[in-house]
Amino acid sequence: MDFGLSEEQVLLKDSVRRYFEGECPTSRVRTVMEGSDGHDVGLWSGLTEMGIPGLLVPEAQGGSGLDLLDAALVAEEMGWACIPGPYLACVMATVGLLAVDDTSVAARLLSGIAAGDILATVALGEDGDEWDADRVQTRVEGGVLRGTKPLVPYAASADVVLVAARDAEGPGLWLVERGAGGMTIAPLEGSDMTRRVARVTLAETPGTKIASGRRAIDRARDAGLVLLAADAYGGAQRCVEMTRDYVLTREQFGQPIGAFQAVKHQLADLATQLEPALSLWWYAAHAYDHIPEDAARYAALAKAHLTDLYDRAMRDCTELHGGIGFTWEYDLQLWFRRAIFDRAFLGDAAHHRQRAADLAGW
Amino acid sequence: MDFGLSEEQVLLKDSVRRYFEGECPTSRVRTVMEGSDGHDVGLWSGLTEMGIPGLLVPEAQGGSGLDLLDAALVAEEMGWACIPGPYLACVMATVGLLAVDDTSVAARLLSGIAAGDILATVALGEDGDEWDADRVQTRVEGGVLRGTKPLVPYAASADVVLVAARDAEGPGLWLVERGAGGMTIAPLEGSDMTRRVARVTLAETPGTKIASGRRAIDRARDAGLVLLAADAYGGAQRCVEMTRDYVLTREQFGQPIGAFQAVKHQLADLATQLEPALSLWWYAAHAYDHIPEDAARYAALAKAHLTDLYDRAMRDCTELHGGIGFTWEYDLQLWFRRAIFDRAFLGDAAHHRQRAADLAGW
Amino acid sequence: MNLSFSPEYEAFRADVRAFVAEHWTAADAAATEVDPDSVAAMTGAAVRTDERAASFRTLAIERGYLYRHVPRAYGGSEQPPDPLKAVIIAEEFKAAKAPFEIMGQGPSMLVPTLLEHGTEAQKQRFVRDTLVGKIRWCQGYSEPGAGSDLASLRTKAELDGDHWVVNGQKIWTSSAQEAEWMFALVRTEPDRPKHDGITYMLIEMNSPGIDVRPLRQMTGDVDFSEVFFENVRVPADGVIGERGQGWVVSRSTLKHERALIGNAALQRRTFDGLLLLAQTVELRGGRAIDDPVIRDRLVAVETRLLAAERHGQRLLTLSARGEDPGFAAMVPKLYATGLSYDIAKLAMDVQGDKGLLAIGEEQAHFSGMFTVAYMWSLGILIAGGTANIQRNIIAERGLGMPREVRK
Amino acid sequence: MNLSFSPEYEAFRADVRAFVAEHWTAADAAATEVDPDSVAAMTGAAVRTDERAASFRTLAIERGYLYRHVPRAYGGSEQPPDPLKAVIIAEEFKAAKAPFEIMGQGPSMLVPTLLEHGTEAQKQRFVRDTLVGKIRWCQGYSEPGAGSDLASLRTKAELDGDHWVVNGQKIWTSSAQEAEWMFALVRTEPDRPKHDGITYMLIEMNSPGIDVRPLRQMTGDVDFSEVFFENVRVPADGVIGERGQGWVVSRSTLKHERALIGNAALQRRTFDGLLLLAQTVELRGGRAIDDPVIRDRLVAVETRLLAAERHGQRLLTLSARGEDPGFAAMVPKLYATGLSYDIAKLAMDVQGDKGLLAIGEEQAHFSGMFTVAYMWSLGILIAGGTANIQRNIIAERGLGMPREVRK
Repeated sequence: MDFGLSEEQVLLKDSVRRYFEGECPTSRVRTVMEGSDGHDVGLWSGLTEMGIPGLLVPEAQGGSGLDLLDAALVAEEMGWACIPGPYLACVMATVGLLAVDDTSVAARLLSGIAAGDILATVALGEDGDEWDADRVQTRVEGGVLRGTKPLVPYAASADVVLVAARDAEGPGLWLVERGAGGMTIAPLEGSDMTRRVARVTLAETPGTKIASGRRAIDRARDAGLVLLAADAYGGAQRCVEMTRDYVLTREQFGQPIGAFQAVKHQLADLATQLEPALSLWWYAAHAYDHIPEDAARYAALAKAHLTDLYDRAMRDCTELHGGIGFTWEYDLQLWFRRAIFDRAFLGDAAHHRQRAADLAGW
Repeated sequence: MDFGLSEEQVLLKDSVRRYFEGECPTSRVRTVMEGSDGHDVGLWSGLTEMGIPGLLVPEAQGGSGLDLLDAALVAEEMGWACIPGPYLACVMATVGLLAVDDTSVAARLLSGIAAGDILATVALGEDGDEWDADRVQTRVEGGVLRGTKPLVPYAASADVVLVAARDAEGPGLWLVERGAGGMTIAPLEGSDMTRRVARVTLAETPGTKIASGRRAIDRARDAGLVLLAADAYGGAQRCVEMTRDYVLTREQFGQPIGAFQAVKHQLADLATQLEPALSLWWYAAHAYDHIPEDAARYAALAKAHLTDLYDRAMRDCTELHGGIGFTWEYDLQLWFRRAIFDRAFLGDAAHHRQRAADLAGW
Repeated sequence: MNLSFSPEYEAFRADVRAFVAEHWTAADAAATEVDPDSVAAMTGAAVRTDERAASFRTLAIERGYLYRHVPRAYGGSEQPPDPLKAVIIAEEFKAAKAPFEIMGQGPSMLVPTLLEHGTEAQKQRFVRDTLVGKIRWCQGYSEPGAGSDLASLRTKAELDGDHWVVNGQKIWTSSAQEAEWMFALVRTEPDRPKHDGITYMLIEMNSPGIDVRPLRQMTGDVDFSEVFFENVRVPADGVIGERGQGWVVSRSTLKHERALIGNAALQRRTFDGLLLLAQTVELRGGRAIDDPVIRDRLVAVETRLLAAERHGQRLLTLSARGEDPGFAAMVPKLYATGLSYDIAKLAMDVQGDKGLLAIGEEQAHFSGMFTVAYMWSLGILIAGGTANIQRNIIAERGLGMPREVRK
Repeated sequence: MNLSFSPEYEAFRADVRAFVAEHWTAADAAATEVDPDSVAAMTGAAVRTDERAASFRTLAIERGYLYRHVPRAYGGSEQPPDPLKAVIIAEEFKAAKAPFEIMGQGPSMLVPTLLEHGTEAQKQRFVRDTLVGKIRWCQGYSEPGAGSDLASLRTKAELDGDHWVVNGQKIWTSSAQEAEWMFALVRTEPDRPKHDGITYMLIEMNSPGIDVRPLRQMTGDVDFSEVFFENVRVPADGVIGERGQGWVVSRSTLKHERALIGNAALQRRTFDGLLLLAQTVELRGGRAIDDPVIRDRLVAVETRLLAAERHGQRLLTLSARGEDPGFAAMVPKLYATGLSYDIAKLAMDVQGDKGLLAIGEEQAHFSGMFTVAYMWSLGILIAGGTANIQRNIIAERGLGMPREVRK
């Protein structure tokens, strides 16, 4: 019985944090935010050297064959450091590929992902906040796809898109290559420009079916939920720390504002709510790989709870900062935007709570 | 345009408050709580002398012909002073009678109510938290009633019970006299022993139909909702005041605990939420008599909001009192119990919010 | 209790309505239309100040409808206080989309201060032009080291002959780029502690030595600036009230500002937008408003909004009756700030996954206007004193609790 | 991360299970059954202390399963610290409904104090009998004027020959009526300020001059008393640690108490009851749990409970690894108190109108047991230091924020 990180996991977290501290201060984050595609190729190749895109790729395909917990620890650090880029898309696509029927195609793509040669993403959700595999409307007939995917992460940068769609047999996953005929990619502006999305329209677009049924779709979504929870935790912790440091420095009425009991209690309450939430997403990540009966439910619970807390943390931290926290130049707003993304992407908290109740058979 | 109390209303409130201060300290409240029927005849006859049971009774029947707002101001004072007795039942029955078809029967009863000779109550709700007139299951066939009314206020003391039931034409209101055949009254123990309830079983019980349709039932319920809101407001304000006084007296760490910023802010937040809520139930009461299109909706909103606030007030005030607030001897717990009643009786906050959304046609 | 107006007031309303109908035509109103989905509509920023509007305002002042508390000698319409008439005028002007009193910091904060503490010459010089928008003002209170705690101001002014020489920095100055003048608090007696030695000063913004640097906000817009002063010379008579008494002079204006922010009109506008949004957005095959959890939250915030609005009517009544509103007048701002946030947050959730789209993104619901509201709801938390300062005031002045123990 | 136990521990578990199966029969377990709907089950009050249970406990101590941190010389089983074994023992004993360590204030608060600060004679005299329930203890810390602020204690003891003479009053003393002894904090050096001059003293409850007056609680039950001392004589050797050092001696015990209250087991029990309630109660024609708003709230509180439980596993792991839990160990109590209230409040709402019925009323759902939980959730807010004191500690010791400025 050991509910804690291994030495290797602590090492992974530390090395990622050191890399971001050295290579990706918020000045670089802002540059990427302002760039056209939100994808810093240099940063990504540094991560590739560290083996990050291949964390979940089996060793046979050149990856590390690790667990979702390892990938989530990296997501936590990205949340902490506000790192831009297609990591979420990459992990969701990877676990989707690990769940497909056509293992030869998957093996080729996974090798490419681990090597940093292929950027993969997933197109799951549809208009109307529809993320459930059973409600996919994108149609496949005669080997071509027809439909719209309104929020596809890093579609404009991706080499391949794994598309949730349905044919006569029901839902499944199709592989669509970059530049496929009839595929239109319209990049969207999001509040959070560190995680880009695009509206992808498929009009008679050729694709290859790689998975039947909903399992690959569900696995990709559940992994995304856990990663968003981890990102939210990292981000919220960072904001609590920034705020603590700020209120210890900022003086009003002759003392640091952090000496006022009201300020102390607001931060104490926030930190108290956050601390046990760490164990919640740890468990969700662990269950994803090792405790199948808890995997989907805890992914939903963790996403709902952590993104609620992230929202609350941003409210309280912005208030405690006063005016400076509301400025563009001060970095707090970068996390505020990230909290908006984490909360909205893949469906909101109340929806996942309802799913969790259903999954429990209540 | 005058959204405030008239001089007469201020006078009414003041005289009721003085009466309770003089005649009904919490020692008397506790005696009544421990009594068998929760009805202090002496107190009630004092109120009758002041014209309280007849406030809403037309002048022709010996009452004052006032508005629900006047009755609600009395309810606020009862909430403030934690007054036991059948006032809520009396008002609900009165407005029910004002809405009936058979005005001769109503006139007789209303005269009796105003004179203090008749104690009337209403039996509306049914098992399963059913308070809606359209869902009444109690049946009337051949002039006799069959059904169960699980929470009838002061049924054991009442001379007449107005029963919501249905016959072939649909829902309506029936008059059942004390001691009617087949009527069993089982007094129940409630958390709040200042407002008694009983489970009333009707087995082939004779009754007289006095209203067809749901209007009389709805009017009685809506009046009850407004009165509960007013009671909650009075009670919550009293608890804030008690707590303010307590924290200014109680010393810890060498100063009154009310000097700690956290304590100050908890009370300030509470008082800030309560203050505008006064205007909400004032308006609900005013709309009940004068703005029909807002009456039902505001009654629901006021009941939901004020009983939510009462609950919160009790939580915060108990916490701020520390151990003493948790004792039987200290009076705070009397209001705690009253808050439980106000919240649960006639259906809970979320239910009334849902009704309010429906009534708005959303 | 009577929510209708007496015949006397109804007659007054008819007069106002007739006046507006005559002088502000349907064509004028149409030219004032703001796209209801626009960011301007959300933040209430659309106020006309052109010539057509100015001439209408002049007529309305003559008629006694605008700036009723300001003497005619200084450009107001000098009417006896009557909160009900004031409400009727505001309602009728709003219904006709006619130009109303300019709500900026000049008319609502500086003018009352001038009327109370200014010299005759100062009143003549500034009030009239401020009321009709010819002189625009910005407020110079906050400094990097003095936000809630104005007593810690460091911007200083030293007398040099017949001029003050100002050095220092202000922050969170709204409209600093457009304003012709600033009213500011500066320290003139550096050896006196805290509140003492602060002077209320009028500074022309085109004076040499002033540097205005815009502050970009979280929303991406610029509504505030930093203003730097380097040896800025201000004539000696540019002081309101006594030298060193600026703290007292400034306190009346702060009250005005708070009343402004505490008004529930902004929350009403956001809520109405939210309601429309919830009825429009489709989530998982149904209208968002039919989702029971959203529906419950929607009614819960609406209830608080209705309470705030009715509370405003109660305050108005107290004012009309000439009664002291006491505690009731202290709570609207703190109440409204929490409500603003909860309305805006719900609007974010109602949008489902599309809530992540940016302000101005056309794929977003209502062009992402609710993201502006969401971010602004945090700005409101901060403006006019943080919520914690409000809680202190309510506890100490409202509930009679002990003042802070300080070092 | 590995949530299963290693073979070594699984072997240990098998041993424990075999031991329990041999010595605590199905008949014993059946005799321990508590009506799951009862108030006793809700508050966890049902603990067997009869002869049969005592003999089982003695065997379990001999085998090394109970009181593992207490030396054999004083009646414990003196095992090397191993949090995982401790968890396995607790799980197996619980599954078999076998008597476990007595959780009262004697074993969990006094015994650690005695072991750390007591004389050899004191340890011999008290520890063993306390562990098996032969001596029951109550705690004499709180006073009417000293709740959170123990430094303000006024109950005093003066040396008179070879006895202390105690005068004063304690309050919120649980089990004062049953207890044979009290461990108390009393002031022995009245001229020394605050924390100084407080002594940790053992007082026999049948001493002349002690008057125990039960305090009835909001729930109607009596779990606490006031205890009055009038010239109560205590032998001079009835002091733990040095005279005047009671503050230091007492601090270790408070830590134990907080850990106890922060444990999520009570919240789990209430939540499981709530879930059953929500699946059972019919509201407006459907199960309460099918009401989407209730369903949402139910999952929201369950999530917080699951987080608390997983957090407990994380703390256990840190403890098993010998790592400093740091901040993580400071939050469970504050976290659990808010959660308790929200679970209980939801349970009140789930009952609909029947939530107004009293504890013990047979028409109430589950005999009104959730009203007990609701009222107790407020009691828990208060017990072991109010939430505000917890927040101070977390902010100051956990987040490194400045200490309170005090007069």
